[in-house]
Amino acid sequence: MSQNNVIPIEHNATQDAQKTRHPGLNLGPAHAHEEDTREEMVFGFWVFMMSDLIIFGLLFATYVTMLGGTAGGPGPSELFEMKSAFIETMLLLASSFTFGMASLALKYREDRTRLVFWLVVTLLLGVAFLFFELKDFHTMFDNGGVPSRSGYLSAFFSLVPLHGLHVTGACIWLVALLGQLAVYGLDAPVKTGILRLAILWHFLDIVWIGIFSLVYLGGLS
Amino acid sequence: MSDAMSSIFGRLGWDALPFWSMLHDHSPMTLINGVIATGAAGMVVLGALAAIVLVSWLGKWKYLWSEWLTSPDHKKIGIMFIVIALVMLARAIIEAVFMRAQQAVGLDGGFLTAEHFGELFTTHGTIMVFFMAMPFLTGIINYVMPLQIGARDLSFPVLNQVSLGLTAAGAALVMISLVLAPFSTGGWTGYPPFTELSYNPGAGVDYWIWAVTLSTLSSTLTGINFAVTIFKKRAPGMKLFRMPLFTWTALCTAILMIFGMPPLTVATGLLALDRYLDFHMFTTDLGGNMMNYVNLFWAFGHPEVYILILPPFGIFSEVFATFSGKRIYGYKILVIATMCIAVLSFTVWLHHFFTMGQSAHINAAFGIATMLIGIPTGVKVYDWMLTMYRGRIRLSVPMVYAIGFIMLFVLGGMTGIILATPSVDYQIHNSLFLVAHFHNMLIPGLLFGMLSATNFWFPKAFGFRLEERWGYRAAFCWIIGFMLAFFPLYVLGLMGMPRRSVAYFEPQYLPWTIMAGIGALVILCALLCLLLQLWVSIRDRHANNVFVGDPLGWPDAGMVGLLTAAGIQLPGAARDLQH
Amino acid sequence: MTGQGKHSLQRNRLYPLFASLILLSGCRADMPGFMNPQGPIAQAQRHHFWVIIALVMIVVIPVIIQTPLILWRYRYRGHAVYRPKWDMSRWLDIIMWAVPILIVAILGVYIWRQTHELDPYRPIAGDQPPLEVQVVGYDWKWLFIYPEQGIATLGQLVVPVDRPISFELTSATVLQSFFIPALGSQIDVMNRMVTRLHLEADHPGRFEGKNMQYNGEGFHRQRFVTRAVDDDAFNDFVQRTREQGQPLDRDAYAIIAQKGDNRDVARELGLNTDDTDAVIRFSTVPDGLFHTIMAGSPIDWSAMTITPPQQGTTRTSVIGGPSDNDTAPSSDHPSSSHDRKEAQP
Amino acid sequence: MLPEIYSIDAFMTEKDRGQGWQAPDRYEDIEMPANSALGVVIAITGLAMAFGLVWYMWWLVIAAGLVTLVAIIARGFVRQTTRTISASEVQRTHEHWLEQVRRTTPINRSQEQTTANHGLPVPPIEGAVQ
Repeated sequence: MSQNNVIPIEHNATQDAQKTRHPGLNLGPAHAHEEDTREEMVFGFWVFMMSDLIIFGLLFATYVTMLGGTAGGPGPSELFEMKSAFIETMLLLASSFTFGMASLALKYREDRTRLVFWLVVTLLLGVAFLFFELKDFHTMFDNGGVPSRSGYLSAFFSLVPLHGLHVTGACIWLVALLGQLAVYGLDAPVKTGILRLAILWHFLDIVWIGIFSLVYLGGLS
Repeated sequence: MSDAMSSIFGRLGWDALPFWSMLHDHSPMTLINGVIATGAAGMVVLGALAAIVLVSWLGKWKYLWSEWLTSPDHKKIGIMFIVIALVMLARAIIEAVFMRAQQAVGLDGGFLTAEHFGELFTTHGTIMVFFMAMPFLTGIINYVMPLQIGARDLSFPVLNQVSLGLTAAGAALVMISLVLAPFSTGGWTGYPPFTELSYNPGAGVDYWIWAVTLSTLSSTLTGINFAVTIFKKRAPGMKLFRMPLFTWTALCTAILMIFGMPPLTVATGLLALDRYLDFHMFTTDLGGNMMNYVNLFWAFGHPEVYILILPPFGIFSEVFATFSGKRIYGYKILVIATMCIAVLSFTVWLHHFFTMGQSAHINAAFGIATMLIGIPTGVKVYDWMLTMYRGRIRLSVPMVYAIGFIMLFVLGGMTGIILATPSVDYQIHNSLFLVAHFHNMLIPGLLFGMLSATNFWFPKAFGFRLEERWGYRAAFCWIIGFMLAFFPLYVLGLMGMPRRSVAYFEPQYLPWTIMAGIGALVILCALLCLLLQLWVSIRDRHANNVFVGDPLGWPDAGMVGLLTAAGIQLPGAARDLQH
Repeated sequence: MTGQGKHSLQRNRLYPLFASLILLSGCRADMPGFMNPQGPIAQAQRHHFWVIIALVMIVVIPVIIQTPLILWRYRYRGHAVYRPKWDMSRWLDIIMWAVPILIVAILGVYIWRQTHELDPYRPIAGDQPPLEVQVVGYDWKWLFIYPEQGIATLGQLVVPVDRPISFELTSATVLQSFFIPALGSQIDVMNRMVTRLHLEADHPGRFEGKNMQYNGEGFHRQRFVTRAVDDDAFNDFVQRTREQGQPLDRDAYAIIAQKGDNRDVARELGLNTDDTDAVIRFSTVPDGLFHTIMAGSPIDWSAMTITPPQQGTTRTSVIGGPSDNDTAPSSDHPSSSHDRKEAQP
Repeated sequence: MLPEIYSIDAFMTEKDRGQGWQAPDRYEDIEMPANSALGVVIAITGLAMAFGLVWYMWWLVIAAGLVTLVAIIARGFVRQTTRTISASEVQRTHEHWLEQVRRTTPINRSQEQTTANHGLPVPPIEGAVQ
């Protein structure tokens, strides 16, 4: 019968929040209130990341099935440049590290300048990554590596630039968060915003590791 | 000048108007099809104008804006989803009637052009899946689920608005395609390379791509929202295994949306890259491979059918229990069966293309995996029967739909097992047998579920009960119309009649297509009965007031203000009526 | 196959539920499709169809019969016992799970075997070597090339009775699905890929053939007649085609490659279009025409000789790669591993 | 105001015992999400962008894309995302509703489809022929 189980009784809100606190939310005890009110948002963002991961996973799978479809056009060995891919990897890894520093600065309530400093460094590294990636694409285009050339290149250009697009989005979000920080100070939405952006940033780092190993290293080996 | 025009209007020209070809070509076929297309376009334009005039005349713009369009209330968003679904349902049923009418006279000809028929089956399928079924079940879950788990709203109310907005935009795009034609003729599956630019250069496929993409984005966000809500916002003490069954199915559907929608986003996105930026993902030349599309599409498509069918399972669980005056039989078993179905639904996508030439091992493995889904589904059917067993069964309107569902759905399940057998599928794939099968799952399953839920929870939403006489008529028309319209298609499929064919040359088909055409008319009657039921219910609302509601969830003031002048305080609880 | 006897036995059992299907079996002689099979494959498929229905009925019939009984017995105001809190019975539960699991297990074994047995890629054993036919799907017609005979037809497929037919299929345009319901399985045809199909006719006659996968406005007209004839008649057909047909040359091919159905081709070729079957015969075909079409490379119109039979095309072998036709390995050649198309997620 | 759920069918059990529809000891303010125009904006820009893409009206695509981006960023700057319903209003509404329950005559299931049905049933009794 109806499982619509209703008995209006008071309950203890704090006790309940203790019980359901999500382990992924790592702001530390100093920010207990933010954790209680915002942990749903962070959990939701994790779920969104799962969904996004499916998209990348499918594009990876598609890329692998299209490896043979070069149609006589240039392949990985003609197009990829290990040096530049390595620089991009290092930039992105470094940016993940600096974002980690920013998270620590937030967690232990160090002064806001330090938080902003690390965030800005992260942003600069992200932009530098994008710059190198675009430069890479430009070189590829010059060498005949355009997506309309073959199924293989189409698969490449549907996977790698999507990651770049994500990084662009993350950078815009970072700028927006810095703006919010300037206007409202370090309030709860800004804190959880930084937390969610951190998840996205590290996620993009992991996806790039996948791209680097599978597309670049795999292609050149 | 023409440069300026083309930079403003792109490739949109006068020839996009549905009556344009009629002005230049006066052959009877062109005239008939032009008149039909123009009539449809006229209905869209007039409908939009009528809505604007009506709201202005009532002076309700401000009310509409602040109480509905910008409201984050899950109940109102749910109702708006259902309104979209009902409008689109009406359009797609009318299209179905045209198709069945065409085939009823389609021996060696008929009155529709092949092009027009192609647009009809494409829009019918696209609308029914993405703009009828999805909004309908999203709306019902939106309305009911937070109330069932004692949440004041969804976890992300504004995201919920965005989901609604994206679905509304997609539905509007499909509607616009009637006025500024054409729509795709590639079917709701949009298989390349037929949908590639080289074979289909017009705007039609692009309409399809973007409408579907908007819908999938909406559904992904909705899925996230529902899942987080169910995990995080349950009332204190409501453990997972104390959740109502409908909420359980909503959870499974939400999880399927999160994982099942991205493949379609990827598929349509890559097809768009092919068409817009000259990529070669699915083209025949330059190393493209259309089989990737087929895999991506059905990696979405199969979970999708369970996204569609699980919420009705939940609804029927509530309906059977309520109208048998009895607890649901085997609550835990039902939950486990639901979870089994949700998991298995990701392991069977290949059965949609047994005929593509993969090895017998793969075909057989996927055929068996498909049959495994039959086990938990069969168990659920028996659980519902045992719920009625030793009860006190009242044949209310929701119950009539439920009984129609249980009797017809097992037949659909049987034809599903037949289709899951690769050796037999080689005979009936792409035939009307397949069409009959999935309509057999989706009409008694999904649609009856949705209509049952509408009748069941309507008093809760609006504070008055739906009129029953027209409700019964609608339900019986649906059941009879369904049987008349789709059982003949099974026969036609066995005779080898392909789906999507505008005409045929075998006189043996004729009696069956005529019978199906009559069935379509009965379904049209069912639609009219539904409209009359709504009209009569609103007219007589004061006699059917429901005062007592359910304290779960905070009722927003003005909840039912649009339909009842009474300004009812708290929506009534339908299920409480039934004990 | 057990054929008629077993079939009618099952039919009686299913009568109350499948009135419409039975009605149909009543006029079966008149019925197109695999309910009136003309070859071993279609006959086996019909047999499977009824076996599966019989097995699934074990689950379906109780629902159909018991639901109305329960509705009546436990109706409101009835006098049957009322137990609103009864919600679990272990024994019923065990039966509920065990029966479907058992049925699916039986079905699983059955399906595994039958799927392999009826795999369209599996050659049919016979006294004679199979007849090779190459099929090319166009918008909206089918071209049949007989590589051993060096002839081709359009609009009509002529095959000898009681001799296995081995099809190699591809498409010159979009995805299509080749299907002769009375003989057996359908199979998808795709450009740049080859699929295989094995069928056999065991009765002489004329059977409908069609495309099952929508490919545009002429889709419903993409039909052909399959004529199963005895060996003499087949040889006669080959001889007449060689004598009366026209060569499949550049001009004729250009007409075929255009959009249009059989009749459009016949009209363009200056043939009589009153004949509804519109059979079009080609006396000679270019060498390796099928594989050049499949690979999308230019056709060598100078080599209009009789093609020797294709040897040993197994399912794993690579067909139609650049090495197969040195006539025109253009740079936009696809890599050619698409013969056996494995579906990948 | 939120109920405590201690079993499946908790509400039914309460009603069986005649303890359904209780007033809480204490009322609290509750927070509900505030109105937002973001959904409408996304609906319009989504439609405009899709329409522009279909007909190759690139200016429309770019403009709609920019508006979407700005709207989402702007939403991030909104801090007033909830509105509060005061405890007294909660109490007034809830008690009014309880009053409705008290005033409504419970009905037997045979009256479900009559105008006497105002949404309050007589609880089912084990084994009874109703």
